[in-house]
Amino acid sequence: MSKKSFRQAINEAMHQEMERDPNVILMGEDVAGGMGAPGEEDAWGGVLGVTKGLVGTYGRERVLDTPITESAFVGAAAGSAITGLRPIVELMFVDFMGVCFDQIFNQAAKFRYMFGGKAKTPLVVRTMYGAGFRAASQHSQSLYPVFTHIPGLKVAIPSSPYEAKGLLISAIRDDDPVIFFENKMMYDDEGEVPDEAYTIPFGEANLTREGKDVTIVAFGRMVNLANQAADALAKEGISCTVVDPRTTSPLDLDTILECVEDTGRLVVVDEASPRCNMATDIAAQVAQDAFAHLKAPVRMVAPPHTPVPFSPSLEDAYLPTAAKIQEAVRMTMNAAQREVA
Amino acid sequence: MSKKSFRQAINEAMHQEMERDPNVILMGEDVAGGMGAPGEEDAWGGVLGVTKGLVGTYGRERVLDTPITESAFVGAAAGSAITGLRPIVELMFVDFMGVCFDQIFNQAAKFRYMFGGKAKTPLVVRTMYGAGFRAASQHSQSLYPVFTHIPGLKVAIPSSPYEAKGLLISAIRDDDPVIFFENKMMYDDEGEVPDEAYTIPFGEANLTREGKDVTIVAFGRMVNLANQAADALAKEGISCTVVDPRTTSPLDLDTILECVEDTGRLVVVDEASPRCNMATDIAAQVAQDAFAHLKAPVRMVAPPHTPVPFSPSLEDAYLPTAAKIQEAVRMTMNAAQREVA
Amino acid sequence: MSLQMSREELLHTYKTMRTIREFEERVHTEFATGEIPGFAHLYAGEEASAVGVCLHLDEKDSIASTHRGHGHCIAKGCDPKAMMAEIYGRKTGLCGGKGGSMHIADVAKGMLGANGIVGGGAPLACGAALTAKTLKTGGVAVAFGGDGASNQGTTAESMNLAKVWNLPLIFVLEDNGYAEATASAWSVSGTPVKRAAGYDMPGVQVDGHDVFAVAEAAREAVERARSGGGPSLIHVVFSRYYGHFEGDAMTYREKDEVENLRRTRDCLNLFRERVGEAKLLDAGELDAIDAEIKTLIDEAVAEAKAADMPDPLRDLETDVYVRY
Amino acid sequence: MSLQMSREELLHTYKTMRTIREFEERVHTEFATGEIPGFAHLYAGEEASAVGVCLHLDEKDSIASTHRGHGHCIAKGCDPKAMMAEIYGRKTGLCGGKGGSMHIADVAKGMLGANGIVGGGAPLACGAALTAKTLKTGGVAVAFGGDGASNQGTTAESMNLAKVWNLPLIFVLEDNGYAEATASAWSVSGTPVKRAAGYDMPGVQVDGHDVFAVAEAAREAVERARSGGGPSLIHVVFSRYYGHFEGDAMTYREKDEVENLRRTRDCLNLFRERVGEAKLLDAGELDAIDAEIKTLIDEAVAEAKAADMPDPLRDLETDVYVRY
Ligand SMILES: Cc1ncc(C[n+]2csc(CCOP(=O)(O)OP(=O)(O)O)c2C)c(N)n1
Ligand SMILES: Cc1ncc(C[n+]2csc(CCOP(=O)(O)OP(=O)(O)O)c2C)c(N)n1
Ligand SMILES: [Mg+2]
Ligand SMILES: [Mg+2]
Repeated sequence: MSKKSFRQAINEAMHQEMERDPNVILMGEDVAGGMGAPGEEDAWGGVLGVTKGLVGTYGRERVLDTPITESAFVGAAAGSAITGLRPIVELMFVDFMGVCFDQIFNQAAKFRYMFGGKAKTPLVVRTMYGAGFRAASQHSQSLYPVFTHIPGLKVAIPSSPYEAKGLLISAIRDDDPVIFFENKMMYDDEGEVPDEAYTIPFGEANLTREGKDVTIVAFGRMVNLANQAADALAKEGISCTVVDPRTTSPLDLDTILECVEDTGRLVVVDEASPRCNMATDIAAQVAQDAFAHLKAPVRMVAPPHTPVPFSPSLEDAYLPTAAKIQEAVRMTMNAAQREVA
Repeated sequence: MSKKSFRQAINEAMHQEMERDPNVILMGEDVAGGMGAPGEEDAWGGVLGVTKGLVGTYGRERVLDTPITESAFVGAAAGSAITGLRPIVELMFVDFMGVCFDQIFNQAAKFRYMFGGKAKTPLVVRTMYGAGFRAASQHSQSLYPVFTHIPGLKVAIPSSPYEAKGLLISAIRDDDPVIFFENKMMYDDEGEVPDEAYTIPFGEANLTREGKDVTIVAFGRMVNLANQAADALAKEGISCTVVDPRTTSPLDLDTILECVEDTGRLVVVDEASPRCNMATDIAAQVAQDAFAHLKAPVRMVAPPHTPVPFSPSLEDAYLPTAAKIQEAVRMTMNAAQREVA
Repeated sequence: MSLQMSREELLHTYKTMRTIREFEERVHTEFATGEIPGFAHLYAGEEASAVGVCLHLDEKDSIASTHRGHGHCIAKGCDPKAMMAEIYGRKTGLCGGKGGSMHIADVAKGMLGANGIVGGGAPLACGAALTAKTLKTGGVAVAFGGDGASNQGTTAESMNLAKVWNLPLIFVLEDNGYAEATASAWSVSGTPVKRAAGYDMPGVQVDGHDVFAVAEAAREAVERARSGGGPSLIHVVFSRYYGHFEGDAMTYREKDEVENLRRTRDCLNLFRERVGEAKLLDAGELDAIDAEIKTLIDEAVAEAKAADMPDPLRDLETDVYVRY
Repeated sequence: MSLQMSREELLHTYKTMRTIREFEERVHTEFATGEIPGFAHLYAGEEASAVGVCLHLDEKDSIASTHRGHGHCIAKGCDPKAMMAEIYGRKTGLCGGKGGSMHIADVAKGMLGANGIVGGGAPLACGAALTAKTLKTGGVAVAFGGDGASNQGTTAESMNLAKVWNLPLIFVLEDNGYAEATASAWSVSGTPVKRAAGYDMPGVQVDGHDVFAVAEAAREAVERARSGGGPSLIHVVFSRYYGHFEGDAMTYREKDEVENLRRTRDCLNLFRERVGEAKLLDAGELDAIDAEIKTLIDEAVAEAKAADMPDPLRDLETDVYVRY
């Protein structure tokens, strides 16, 4: 156990799994870096340095730079997965899914079903999401609701370095296609991470706070904001449970329902655009399955229905914050309450 | 006014708008048909005959066949829209969005915002959706939740020939990009359709039934099933309001909330995959904004979280039906009810 | 073009082409009865391509196919009975009835699936070739695609990727003159062979009615791929006998186009003529194959019709994930 | 290559190249102070391409650009002050601060946007060309794209579409040797000119440090397009002076690669030498332009820094739709 950054945790997961299983390969734009260039071999290690050092250990046969052709190489990853490899493919920004979505959602996601169960597709797509980076509309989206919508995909969103390493190792060992969402604002976040390999199972939510008044469900970077909000609210005498589902597909709905049964109130925090997002997904399922336990209206915290703006003044206003979460929690506490059994 | 099929209604809308405005053009694979082939000119008029006859009237300069390169021609439509044309582009099956989504969601949808309001993009993407056609996993998806999720897009889903004509004319005259979803099972459905051009405004829901016990919200082909269910339920003494929002973006949430305030119960019927879909979107917003009026849990009717199967026995079981809607309505009626103001 | 095939190869070639033809003709007639659900895109007339190429492949090799995939499936060794059952949507189908005509696959045999997305297969074939290269299996991969698919961005990207990664891959561009109702003469600017040259990739055009020509070109390309020489392209030119899909009235074609083709350029007839002239096989042997295949397909249809549909309660929600 | 430019064109060319250079050098130094938010991909070293091409365009013509778009914007007539304000995220920016460096656009000027998606612009340029053709405006469109973008499927699809539709379109492939840290020598198999030939499209390679060479090739391609002769490709070969984006340490390049280039192949120096040798403009005139531009960019930065940020309450949710 030692302090590691989110970036290091992810890097370490790949290192250890590539060492453990020779069928694990890594590909993507500049994941090694420097192909055909005069300069040093391991020039980049990914645009934000997440794959740094892997090519030095595993060589260019297993750490493959690619041309900028996401359809071809994401599809190649899918094709290699059904023929015996266990590829990790880096789709740099999830915003780029628009040029290769077919290979993910019509091919990789559906092989097993279309082929009557006679294929497995152990594919991991690592990708960056999230706003706050001043990267504007085409490099700041969250988009995990789109992948969560698609049957056949699994979707993991780590909320800390510890979660990142354990979930990524699970993803690599998983026999189904997994889309692994890394919040680009978190790469330098530090936390305790075991040195050895470990897995965190998919579909098992983590409770980062336990309280009795309100259940807050949040994903990825929003978990930290939810924790901050919970800490601040505790000082006001409002006690919150914070649920990090870890994976949106599969979703540990049971744990969420149990928490709502205990607290009677739900706030869902989502960094994705507000329509058909994870906040609506969870709020709706709770309103269907735990209605009798709800004392107050569910509340959703999400950005407005706009593209992500560039200007810092706008982007800061765009994103959910701990203050907005606190406000939502207070609203559920102040709403007309209803008696429950 | 005369009886027309859904197909004819859509065809007529395009005819009349192309006549009215010389800047309206149409493009897509075989929307005319027969390019370079020895046979007759208007060979196809689209794979299901929806654009038949248009090339005869407006010529190949305004009715453009394309190679099978959706990124290029959907993008070309977007580029032509910001430079002065009003293109209608046919993306044959919405399942094919995976090869051209970037041009829709990162380009067309975001121009106006990214360019600070200094562009307009009067683009219509007509596309087929829906299961029941025995067309299997890659030709049967609904996917409108994915488009609804994207700020900058509008999404229309007509539920009858009358709706189709009016909504399509509105879409063509709209200055924003509109994704127009046609359920492929409905092309031969008939209904009364005015001969002259007319518009149906976006964001104004239509109440096809008014009742006092349960509000059923449904889209596209599901509206008909909801109506059938409502008729059957009426015989059991359960009185339903059926809401057809017509457009999912913009969404007429106000009307839905008003209906729920009246009935106190909500069932949402969605043909799209169950996670992060329109059913969750609406159920969640109602649970947030009309919670005090809900007498019973919201209920969602949607397919299971699987790709669309090919075999008729499976596909029939996959789809929502009037019977399933009735069952959901009965569940809300039988659930522990709660007093509301 | 020489007839460099062993007797065994000759028999295999004829029998496989005949199986495809019989299969497709029968799907055509059965489709007309309304009993087959959904779409069917028939490969009749194009048999020489699938068979001439797959002749050089074994189970360690992979192919990615198209919406017009029945021929590729049969040529790669899929069981025609299980295929027919799949097309009928039966539980006994190769994909348990979940895939249907457009998604027949048998990964264990290296058949990575028909594909409902035009251009969808080429990247997958790159992946199969990458597996072969990485695991040093000695295998190669083939990406089948139509003239329409040749314009799709995935095809271009895959050609570059295959070249840059030096993959053991063969692009087989099946140019049957049309993509739906659009002529390839219009939709494909330049030529496929010149496009391959744009990527420094060897390319050759062959007469797709002549299985010997296809087989010869494929032999060269497969050998190049197996020996580390990288990807190649084969532009196969021929025609489809039926409409784009069953139900297409083909108003865009010359009235007697297909009739003429059947008469003068049919791959099975040409094969018979060539092996007859060269006295390699005699007509009796071939007739016997024809009879055998007819029986096989009769049985396939009968068994498919008799088989159970999948059970919605048991089968609808399985096979989505290995574990969820 | 001849120097077929009027005196006015020569001055315009130099001034525009100098504006871009000064703009980019200044963004480079300002970026280092940490005051500029987000990414910046600089065009310094590549000025001859944008300027040599746009010399032949006017406001009825359109261009689609890339993530490295500042040069294209300036060459197409965007206001450098409004651009600078945009890069600083100010309300006075060309896009009101909503777009930033990667999305600068001025549709009224025919500048259809920088683009954050590699390969994203080519289809849009097809659309602009289609508008010109359909409305018979006499306009043409240009699709700028990098060596990296040249592999992207959208580029290939657009080349075919432009050819098949016979669009008035010019593909300008700006090959600066790298896509991020990957050399074009590795990632681009074959050559762009041969790829164009694959689509039966005229293609030519030019030295991108020589604005006269670029302008000459562009003149021919634009004339071809305007006169109904369809699309062309120009493969411009040169280098970028800075990293892929600001902050890139460029470990993948030779230590003195950029220094050498600046000394021997700088487009502004070469221009000065050429017009000096040919006695077309004198150094004093050019120095005066340099001084004028320096002032302009100083003002642009000062004004940008002084300008207001957009107001979250008022500006965040506007401009998503014309009407919603
Ligand atoms: C991405 C995509 N676009 C369009 C279609 C619809 N479609 C199916 S087959 C076909 C024609 C394909 O032509 P070609 O590649 O020449 O193959 P052929 O049918 O001639 O065998 C089209 C347009 C599709 N399935 N996928
Ligand atoms: C679809 C997509 N893939 C990847 C990226 C990330 N990216 C931005 S610029 C770039 C390199 C582009 O290289 P090139 O086209 O040669 O342009 P240059 O940067 O050299 O001007 C990459 C990979 C992107 N923006 N979009
Ligand atoms: Mg074809
Ligand atoms: Mg470059």
